[in-house]
Amino acid sequence: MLCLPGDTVTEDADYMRGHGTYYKSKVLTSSVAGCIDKVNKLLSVRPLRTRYNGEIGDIVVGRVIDVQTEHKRWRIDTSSRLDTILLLSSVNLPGGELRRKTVEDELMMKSFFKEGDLISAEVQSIFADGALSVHTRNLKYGKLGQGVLLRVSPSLVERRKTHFHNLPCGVHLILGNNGYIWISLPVSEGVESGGFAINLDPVPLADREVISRVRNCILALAKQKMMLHSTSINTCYEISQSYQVKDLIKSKIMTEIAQLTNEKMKIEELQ
Amino acid sequence: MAEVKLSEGEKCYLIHGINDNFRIDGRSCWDRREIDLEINLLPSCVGSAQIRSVNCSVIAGVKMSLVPPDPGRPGKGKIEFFADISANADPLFEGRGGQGIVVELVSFFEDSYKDCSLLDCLTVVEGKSVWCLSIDILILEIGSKASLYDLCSIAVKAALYDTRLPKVYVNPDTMDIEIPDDPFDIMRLDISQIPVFVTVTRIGNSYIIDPTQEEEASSISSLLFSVNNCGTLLHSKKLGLGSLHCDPIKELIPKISVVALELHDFIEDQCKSLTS
Amino acid sequence: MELLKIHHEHFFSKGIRVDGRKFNEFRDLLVNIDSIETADSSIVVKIGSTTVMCGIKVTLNEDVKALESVNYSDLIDLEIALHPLDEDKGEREEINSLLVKLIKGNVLFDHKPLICEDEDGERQYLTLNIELICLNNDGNVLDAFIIAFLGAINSLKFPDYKSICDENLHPQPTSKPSRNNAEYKRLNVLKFPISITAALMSNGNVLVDPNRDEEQLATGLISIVFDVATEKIIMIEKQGGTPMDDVSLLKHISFSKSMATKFFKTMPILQSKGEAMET
Amino acid sequence: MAPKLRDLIITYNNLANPDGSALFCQGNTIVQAYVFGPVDVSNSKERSEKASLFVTFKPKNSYEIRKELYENYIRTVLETIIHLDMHPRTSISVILQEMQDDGCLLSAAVNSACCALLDAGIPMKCMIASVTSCISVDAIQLDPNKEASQKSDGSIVLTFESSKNGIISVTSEGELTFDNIKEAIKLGCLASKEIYDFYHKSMKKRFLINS
Repeated sequence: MLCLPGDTVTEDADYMRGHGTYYKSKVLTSSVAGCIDKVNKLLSVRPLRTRYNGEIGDIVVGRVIDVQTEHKRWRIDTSSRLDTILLLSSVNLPGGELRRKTVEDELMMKSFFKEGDLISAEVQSIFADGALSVHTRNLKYGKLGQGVLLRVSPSLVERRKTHFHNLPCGVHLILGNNGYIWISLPVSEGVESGGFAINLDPVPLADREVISRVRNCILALAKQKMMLHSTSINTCYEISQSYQVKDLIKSKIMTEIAQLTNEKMKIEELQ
Repeated sequence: MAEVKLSEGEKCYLIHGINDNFRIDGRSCWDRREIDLEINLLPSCVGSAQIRSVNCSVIAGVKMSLVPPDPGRPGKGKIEFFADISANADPLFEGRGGQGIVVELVSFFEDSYKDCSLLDCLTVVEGKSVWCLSIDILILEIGSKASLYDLCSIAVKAALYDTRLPKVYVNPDTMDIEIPDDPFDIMRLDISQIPVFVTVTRIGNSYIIDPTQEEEASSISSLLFSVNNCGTLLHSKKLGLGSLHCDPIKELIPKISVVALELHDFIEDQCKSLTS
Repeated sequence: MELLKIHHEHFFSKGIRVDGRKFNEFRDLLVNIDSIETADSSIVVKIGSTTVMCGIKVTLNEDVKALESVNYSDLIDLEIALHPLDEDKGEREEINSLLVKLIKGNVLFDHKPLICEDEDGERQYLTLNIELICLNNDGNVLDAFIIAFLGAINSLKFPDYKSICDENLHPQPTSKPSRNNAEYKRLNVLKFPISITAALMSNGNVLVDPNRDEEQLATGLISIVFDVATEKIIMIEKQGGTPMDDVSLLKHISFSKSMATKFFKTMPILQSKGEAMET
Repeated sequence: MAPKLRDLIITYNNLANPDGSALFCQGNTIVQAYVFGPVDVSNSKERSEKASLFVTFKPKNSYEIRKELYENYIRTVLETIIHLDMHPRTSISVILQEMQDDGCLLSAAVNSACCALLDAGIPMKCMIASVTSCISVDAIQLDPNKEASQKSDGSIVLTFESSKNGIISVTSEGELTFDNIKEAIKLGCLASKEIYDFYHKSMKKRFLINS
């Protein structure tokens, strides 16, 4: 059901207040334009578009805005309301997990992550004002190498068990909860060194075509506000094969392949 | 426009791709993204056009007035350009940020239109009175700076196509000017000579057109050309700081003419189909 | 802030305000005219401890000559300053734009005496340089400014343009000619703006003439400017804050109207042509 | 006969860069609204307890004198309805670009701002609707075009909120009588309901397209 700000969500006092609602003289009222979401006793209103609302455990992709050596932290853009923080103490430095961080490391911060670098990370905690703090203390996380970044609305990426996918077509995909999506070639196991060294060898043209095709498919799905997960992206990828990669940015074809994907997925669900 | 800062990996991937003539979105170096053109949308202007491409949106509106001509150019009309980056397409533009682009854009338009044959058909009474067309360019949103020039030139040309000037009658005895009220007694402008702009951006070792924001962030610099409908270059300008070698530019020129002619045809076709 | 609020609400519950006033009561008003020798007209207005000053000087205006037609608003040059030590940029802009709208947007006086012709038949224009300065801001500056403006316009006398020209050429600030000279001109005031500002409090009370504390606690301000001669509303301004329903808004307007009329009658300086006050 | 507003057209999300955008047409008056935020803000503008709101009105010709008046009016209205306390230390910027003025520009700007905020998903207490009426000697006209408003003696802009239909802001020009205001409020009340309905309808359409 559609709600606009000021509309009553429910007068039943049993329900709990979720995102997008507030109490107006004890009546639960909507504060955004969106659909009512009910999870048990929790009522929230989900708008079509918002900035990223982080939760602990979310996987995000972000870009380093600046290095604040004096505060021993990096500021990261994750399309959240406030800039996200990555503390020096929340990263694994080359040389092992338990290494103590020294003054030299503080001075070297820029050589680990510098402005413009992309990283994948996990939300560790949320500050009182809503700012996120992330960590990269897992071999999965860290600096991202060659590839393509896409930005979509965070509401299109559902929270799932895994956000790292190796698609059958041969690309590696990180679906950040914050709507930042990273497409690259699969990284062979064991090479990840906390992600500080990146490979800058040219990527073969054939692989490029696959990456760009996946990119354009995701954009087509996002334009139609379809949820993004490995199934929908794979389905769309297959459907898109009847077109050339460069045709997939034409709005007519984008709509077409997204709709075909939608239909095909509905049929598969029924089976 | 927020300056996009790319990571080393992204930049490297992007530049290698362009060297292979395969860009991130699958285009080749000389492919343009879709352009959506609309004309005749502002009733308060005698001509208007809106153009939209990915992340970019520009509106051009034409207004007219009768003025005395410049003493040095008695038989030529006048065209004035005004540009505004509306709403600073991004908060970073707030205040003076966008001013630089606007000034550059307007001066390039002025230089390119200076000797346009269009000015000749704006004369009402030679030496006494000519039409002055004021063209307002309102930039609602910017994708990349380089493609902005191209799109603005298309918007302006389409708005001029859409422009209807009232027919003016001059009383031969008193030399008084009469403008009839009849809304159908109008004249259209001949826009064929009006130039379009083509910007080529150098990335790695190649030149591309219509760069995305990311591509522009990894470019060395851009070259801006205004080209008329014969494919002749009228005017050019270099944008950005990087230095470019002459030889490859010479090789570019025939290619630029071809791209420009395609744009000219595109505008003509679109405008015709929109009016019919 | 919280404590201040509790303190005030304690009084409100008894039907009075912290300074002992009723909700619909103005503070004491003090007016002092011609306190600045170098101005052609000046007035100091005190509402409680809010003190504002208005000075008017008439000068020759060369700039407007270039204009095709000269309007009322071209002959007014308005400058407004809240106390420099007490400058809140937002507040200043707001008051500034309201006063400009009121004074320039309405024809408050007949501006014909400001247009003269010299011997050669050429038109000469005079400009009113109006300076409104707030010396002490204890709330409700707008009402005080408007009273000061009206008072100053009312008591304004200026020589004809020739002596102004002379003065421009040979400035003689010390030898101010006596005011009884018959050659002095006056302006015919057409509209008599009186403003009533009230603060809306969170508990629903409406406080007329709020002081600074009350303004800060208020959840909204409403100002209504009446032309007391015709009893029409020249300007009604409520910017944001707690919404008012239509009934209470209308009630407040009619109340303010009677208030403004009453207010006007108690102040001869605003109605008369100023002569009565000079003695 | 119920007084009518001119035709309303709202296009949500017509631009890609901002967090929210809306193109609002009220007859031939067109305003483009952008919303950016809530985003991190520089220390000098930061407020620790709530979000800072910036409103910029961009008139078509840069020497427009009403710019500041409009910005003040719109900012105070929006400050009343946005839940600023939910996003401390951030900034929300609302930018309103006049595209075409055919009367009631201020009202259209307020309404377009409301639409863009809805689009951006910024939490608000309720919605707002602004209505302009102009008054001439014998008649009152709702939502006048430019010609009618120039001929009139005075005008009044009322902004209503949707929860109790209270009046958030009033501003007027020219001379009005008490009865004029009373009438304007009555008309405005009815018209504001029409506008809320329209917000609902247009939002519904937007949700249908996307689901």
